[in-house]
Amino acid sequence: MDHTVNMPTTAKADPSVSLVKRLLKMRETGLILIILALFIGMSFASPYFLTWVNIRAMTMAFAVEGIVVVGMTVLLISGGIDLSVGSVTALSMVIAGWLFLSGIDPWLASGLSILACTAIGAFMGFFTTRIGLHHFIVSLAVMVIARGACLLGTGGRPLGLYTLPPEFKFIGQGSIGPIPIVIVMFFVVVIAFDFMLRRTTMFRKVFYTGSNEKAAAYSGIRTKKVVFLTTTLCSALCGVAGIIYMARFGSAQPTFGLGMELNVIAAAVIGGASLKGGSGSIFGAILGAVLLSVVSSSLALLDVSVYWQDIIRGSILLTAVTVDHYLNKSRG
Amino acid sequence: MDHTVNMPTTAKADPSVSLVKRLLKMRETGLILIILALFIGMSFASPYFLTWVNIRAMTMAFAVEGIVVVGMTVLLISGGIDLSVGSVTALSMVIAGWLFLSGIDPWLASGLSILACTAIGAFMGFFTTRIGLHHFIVSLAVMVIARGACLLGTGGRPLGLYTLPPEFKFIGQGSIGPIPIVIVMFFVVVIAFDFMLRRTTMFRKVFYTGSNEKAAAYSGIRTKKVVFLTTTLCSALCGVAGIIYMARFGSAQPTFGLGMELNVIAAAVIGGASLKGGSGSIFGAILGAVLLSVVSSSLALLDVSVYWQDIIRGSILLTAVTVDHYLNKSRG
Amino acid sequence: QADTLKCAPGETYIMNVMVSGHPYWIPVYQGFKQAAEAFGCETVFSGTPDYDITKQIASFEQDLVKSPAGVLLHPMQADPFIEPINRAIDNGTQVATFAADSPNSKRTGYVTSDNLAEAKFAAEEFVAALGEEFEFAVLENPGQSNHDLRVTAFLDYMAAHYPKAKLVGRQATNQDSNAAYRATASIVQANPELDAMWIPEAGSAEGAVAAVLEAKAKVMIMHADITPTTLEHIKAGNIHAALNPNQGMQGFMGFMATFLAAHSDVFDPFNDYKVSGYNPMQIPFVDNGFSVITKENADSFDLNVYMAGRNPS
Amino acid sequence: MAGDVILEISDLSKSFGPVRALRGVNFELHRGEIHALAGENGAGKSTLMNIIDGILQPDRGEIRLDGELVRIASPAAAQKMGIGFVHQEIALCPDVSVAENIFMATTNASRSFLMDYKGLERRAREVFAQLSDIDPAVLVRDLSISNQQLVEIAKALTLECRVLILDEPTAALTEAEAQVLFRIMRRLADQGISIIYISHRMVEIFDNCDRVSVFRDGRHVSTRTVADITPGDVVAAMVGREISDLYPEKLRESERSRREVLRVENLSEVKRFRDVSFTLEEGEILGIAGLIGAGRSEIVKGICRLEGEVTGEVWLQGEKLSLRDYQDSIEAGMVYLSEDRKGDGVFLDMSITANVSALKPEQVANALGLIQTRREEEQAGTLGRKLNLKCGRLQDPVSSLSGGNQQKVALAKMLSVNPRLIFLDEPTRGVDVGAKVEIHRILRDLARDGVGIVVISSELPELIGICDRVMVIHEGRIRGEVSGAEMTEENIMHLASGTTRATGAAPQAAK
Ligand SMILES: Nc1ncnc2c1ncn2[C@@H]1O[C@H](COP(=O)(O)OP(=O)(O)OP(=O)(O)O)[C@@H](O)[C@H]1O
Ligand SMILES: Nc1ncnc2c1ncn2[C@@H]1O[C@H](COP(=O)(O)OP(=O)(O)OP(=O)(O)O)[C@@H](O)[C@H]1O
Ligand SMILES: [Mg+2]
Ligand SMILES: [Mg+2]
Repeated sequence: MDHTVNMPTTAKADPSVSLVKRLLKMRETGLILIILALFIGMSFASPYFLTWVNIRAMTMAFAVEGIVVVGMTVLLISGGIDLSVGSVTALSMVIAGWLFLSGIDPWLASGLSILACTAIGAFMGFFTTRIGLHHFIVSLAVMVIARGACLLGTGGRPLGLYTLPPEFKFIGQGSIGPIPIVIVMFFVVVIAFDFMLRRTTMFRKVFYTGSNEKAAAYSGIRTKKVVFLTTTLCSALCGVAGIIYMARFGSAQPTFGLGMELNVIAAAVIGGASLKGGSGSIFGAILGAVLLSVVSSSLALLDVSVYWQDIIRGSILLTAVTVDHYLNKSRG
Repeated sequence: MDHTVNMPTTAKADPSVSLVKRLLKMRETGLILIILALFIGMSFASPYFLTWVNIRAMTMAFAVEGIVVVGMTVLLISGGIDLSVGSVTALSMVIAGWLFLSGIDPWLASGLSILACTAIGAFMGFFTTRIGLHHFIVSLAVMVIARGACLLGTGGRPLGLYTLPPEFKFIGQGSIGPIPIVIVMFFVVVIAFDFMLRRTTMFRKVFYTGSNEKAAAYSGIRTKKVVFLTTTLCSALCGVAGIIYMARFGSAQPTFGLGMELNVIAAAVIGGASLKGGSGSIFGAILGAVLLSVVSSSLALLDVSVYWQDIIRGSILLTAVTVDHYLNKSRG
Repeated sequence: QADTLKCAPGETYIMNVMVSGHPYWIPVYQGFKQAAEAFGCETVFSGTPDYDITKQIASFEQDLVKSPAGVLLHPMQADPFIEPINRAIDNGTQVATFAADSPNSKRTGYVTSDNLAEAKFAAEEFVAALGEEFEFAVLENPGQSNHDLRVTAFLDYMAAHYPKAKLVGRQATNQDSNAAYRATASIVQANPELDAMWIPEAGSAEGAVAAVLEAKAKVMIMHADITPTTLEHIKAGNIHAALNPNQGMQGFMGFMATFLAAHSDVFDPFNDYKVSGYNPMQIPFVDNGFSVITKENADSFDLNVYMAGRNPS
Repeated sequence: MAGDVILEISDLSKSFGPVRALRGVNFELHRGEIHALAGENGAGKSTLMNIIDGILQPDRGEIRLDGELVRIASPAAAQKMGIGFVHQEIALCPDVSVAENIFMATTNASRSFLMDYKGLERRAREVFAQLSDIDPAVLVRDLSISNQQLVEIAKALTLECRVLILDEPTAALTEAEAQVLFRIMRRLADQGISIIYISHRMVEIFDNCDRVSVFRDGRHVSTRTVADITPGDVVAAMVGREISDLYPEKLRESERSRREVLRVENLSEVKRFRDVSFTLEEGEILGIAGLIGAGRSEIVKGICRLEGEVTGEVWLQGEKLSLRDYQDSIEAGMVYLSEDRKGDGVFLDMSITANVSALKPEQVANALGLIQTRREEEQAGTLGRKLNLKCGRLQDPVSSLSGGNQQKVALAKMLSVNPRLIFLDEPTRGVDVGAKVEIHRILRDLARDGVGIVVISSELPELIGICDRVMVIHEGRIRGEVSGAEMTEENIMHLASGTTRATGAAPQAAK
């Protein structure tokens, strides 16, 4: 052959150059730049923006939901979707709260509640993988049922859990040094899942399944099992989120999480997850959640009139995804 | 070849048999049976169920939303989705109401408002087809923006349009003989679109595009144009629905239609539309809407406890789609 | 500026709510502002446009970043706000609540409508018109505490005082007029003898009236809160009356509670509060009262008329 | 062969990022000729065709149609200019009937408001009368991949065009269907339609085409009249060297070990096949032949428990298997290379490395189950070089590869797990001659090493060339078996079409 090399030799260039290059090549770089731009703009617009208290408040606003975002992202990658996340999170609070009020140890109550949420996920997994219904419709039905269960379990009134022992409330309200436990837990979950999703064979199968379910089955992957597990995982993480919310708020609210599903899915999609399955990353999804949350927080901080807030929020969202799209394109 | 006939002979049997057979083969038959079963059950459970007044009321409860379902179904078939339907419907009321209150003729105001909604659809179509963003995220942004515009246009306060002229209110409140105009309009829209979607060359392209955009493009279909038009159509029909609601309720509510999107998409999906595009029918989607609505109305008629209603509603939904799924399978 | 009831320059009071685009807050904020102006104080309207507690807490905490003198807060839920409210007060920002409370927190005052009184008034009004024996229905909005209270208090009162009246329908419609239409239509179908309906908010009332008118039923409707449409229905006689909390009073007294807490050094009461480290300006409960809107006085309740020429923010 | 030029391409270039797919290509198409294009995988053939059809835009260069400079903006524009294209990758609407798929372009161009379903079906039947017996009313999603290929061809034949492009249309067709296609092509050419025909099968080119152009690495190498050259010349021009032996040496009688690798007994499936029994010995390569839809794929998928409710017994190396699903089959060392590479062979959106490792990602992971990127790249690199894979970077998605190279990725995936038995369904589909020889050699080496090899192929010369024995399927049953000197195209065709008595294997009981 005179001019073409058929097989590329693996690039082993100067490591420092390659790090910058690798950063530029990452799907998430566009989002990071957009968020940075927003931060810089905001720190000029408001002297309070870059204070620790504000950053803490902004982080607290999406940290627990971020755990749900992780579950949703994994599920989306496998080709599913879950509309019930808001209801199931609320149900987790309600079950644990109710058990606690009936005299059960709060830690045990929480464990049982997470178990119950996991069972709900398995239930949805059963309907989608064994019976073959679409995730959308199954999770919609479960969303309604779980909300009903919340109402039934509380009579529609929030359960006051003021009496939760302080060591339990600590997981929701405590801090390690200046950093709230909630934020620590959030980072642990995010980093763990991001790592697993990128590196482990187990989670690689999630990508295969979502990318082309048939080809995955033809590669010997038990695709139904994979989807079953991701569906279950998503609900289990909702359960965990519900418990953290309960510890944080010291109450269980039957109406909690209304409309959460759209927010969570939007975060994942902004972060590069495809609704068709097969692509997405935890890191990206969390950046999506950060973007959404920072925009809302910024508008609140700047005292923008409520009547303008939604318009501005929607426009920033649209602009951000458009810019991100072009950044990715030019990179590609 | 000696022994096999190459050409399959089309079954040209006794026409009456074939009608029954064709009915049994239709995608929608399962749903019809389920709805029939519900009707029969309900007519035993409540003596009021099968009264004309009740049926009229039940039909009124989904007729206007049914028009939005039509638009959503066409959009889903083309491979899109629209989360902004609720906001855009509300915005249609708000724009028309606001124009009317500023002294413009209500018919003209309605026309302008529908035009504005169509423009919103075109805006979304632009972002999805020209820029290449996903429908989900674009329509989510527009959902937020349109809701913001509703707030801005009304200051968050519902507009009282009690002074609308009676001939205008007639389209929302009047009847032709015993049949309300709203129901007549609903049937006209549904039948017209069902027919067009099944029979016209124009709408077949929607199926081709949704089924395999690449294949459709290779056949010379301007797939982007098709998706652009279906996106626009859906918003335009939201505009129409908003006007009818306005005439019916005599007010414009900025918070109208919260959560409508899930209901509407659910109706279409229950009726056989695929979220992946390429399949679905108006008739089926309307049956889906009927199912959802009749279940709600029945629970109210039976005065089921609020705390149980959601649980029962979700369970019936899940059961219905499961039964429908098996009916279709056994048919297949 | 001790010992004076005047704001220092730049002294700011914030009113923080959830679903901040809701028109209910508008007259409340007007009252809040009017009181503030009288004392030379600045005001800010803040909160979250969403029905989302985490977002409201974030917005409340962001308010605190600006170290305002006080916050008049409508806490979406009671207990989740305990910790943020206490932290605010520890950091020198006074907090009073309105329309919903966080009783276990260190907030110094609470201004609200007496939902029990509203419910009692509605019940007596029905009985006055219909006698003790009639059929009635309610629409409700489970999970929304003040709406819940309006309904449960009404039902309890009826059961306790007028056991011969019969509850025939109880449906959740969640402020959605189309859902209210559907539910009311069904209730009216199932109960041709229905005489009365009590609805805890106006959105559902709009749908309910449409259904009742369509069915040509004779139902006496009363609801709480007001919208232009229900106002017109009141004028037209389709709705008997509406009970509307005195929102302006709520805002005005809310400001007073917050402001006084911030200027509590003018006050040295005969108790242990000061020595025990409490703010002496404790106002456990202020009733802002409610108005009954009927055909006669309806014209004074047009919010658009009221707001003409006023700045909403 | 008329002399006038209908399509003229000059100095055309196209790059995808760093990959230069076309570099200054010149090409002329005459009126009424059948012009073959040959070239290695990734030489740029499909890219050129995609440009002519308006799917891609060239970076540089000119296209003249009837001497006039044109810009072809989209497939719709190409269609207006009279260019028809059968794609290498099947592109049909699965949710729509065969008839509607065939006439999609017609429907699109039609001015009539209403659909004429009856008319479409009637006309579809007319088209199929000469091609196959597919029912035009069924949905495309219910067709096997080869039948879908036929629908693609039928689609092109209905186009009213002046230039017809066929990009490897016969890759999954058997001889019989291919012959029908060639007859139709010749008739069209006689009517003055110009045809560009892309194929890796030399026989087809030399039997049916007028001229042949060879491409290499994005360049046009030569255009010659078929009569003036030999297949050897074309192959040499393509790969840049002589290829002497197309097929590796077969198993000598003395090398037979008579050890059984696979034994299948009374395998049946409710609808697709019945009473299939056969054995495979160590060292031999077994072929399976049959017409389209005979059930070849179904049988081997049944053995691996990929599809269907199968009854019967399977022994692998003397051990009776009780498989629940395909996962078990892989565990047992039995893998299946799918015939539908786009549908279930590769993950188009995922990287080449991830595709190659998909069967057993554990192989490139450490003890903790963490995938080692380096090992994954090594694996893909080694197998890629072995199969002569042409790609940009190993991290590129498979969708950026040419058709033949995608096939090589699918094959690499199978080889990655060192199986004990491989079923290969159309293994060299769309693969160029050079790589084909390489693949055949690999298969033979594997067989020698004791790996069981079963090949399904629609290309009879290939089957005869590499197999020691060929089993012929007709309507879901083993119709017969040929080996040694009996293994001729004629004998196989007779068995496959059911016109000869069974030979070799026991005659099947008539039902
Ligand atoms: N969308 C794309 N993105 C990146 N590279 C591409 C893309 N399409 C084609 N290529 C590259 O262009 C080159 C030419 O590909 P092309 O499909 O034209 O080959 P071909 O001659 O048709 O091969 P085959 O015989 O395998 O079909 C290949 O190296 C391929 O990897
Ligand atoms: N996905 C499918 N759905 C329905 N029928 C199918 C499907 N796949 C194959 N068939 C049918 O099953 C029968 C056997 O198909 P199979 O694919 O095994 O045949 P084959 O001999 O491999 O031929 P080829 O692969 O060349 O079509 C055919 O009649 C075919 O039409
Ligand atoms: Mg090619
Ligand atoms: Mg096959």
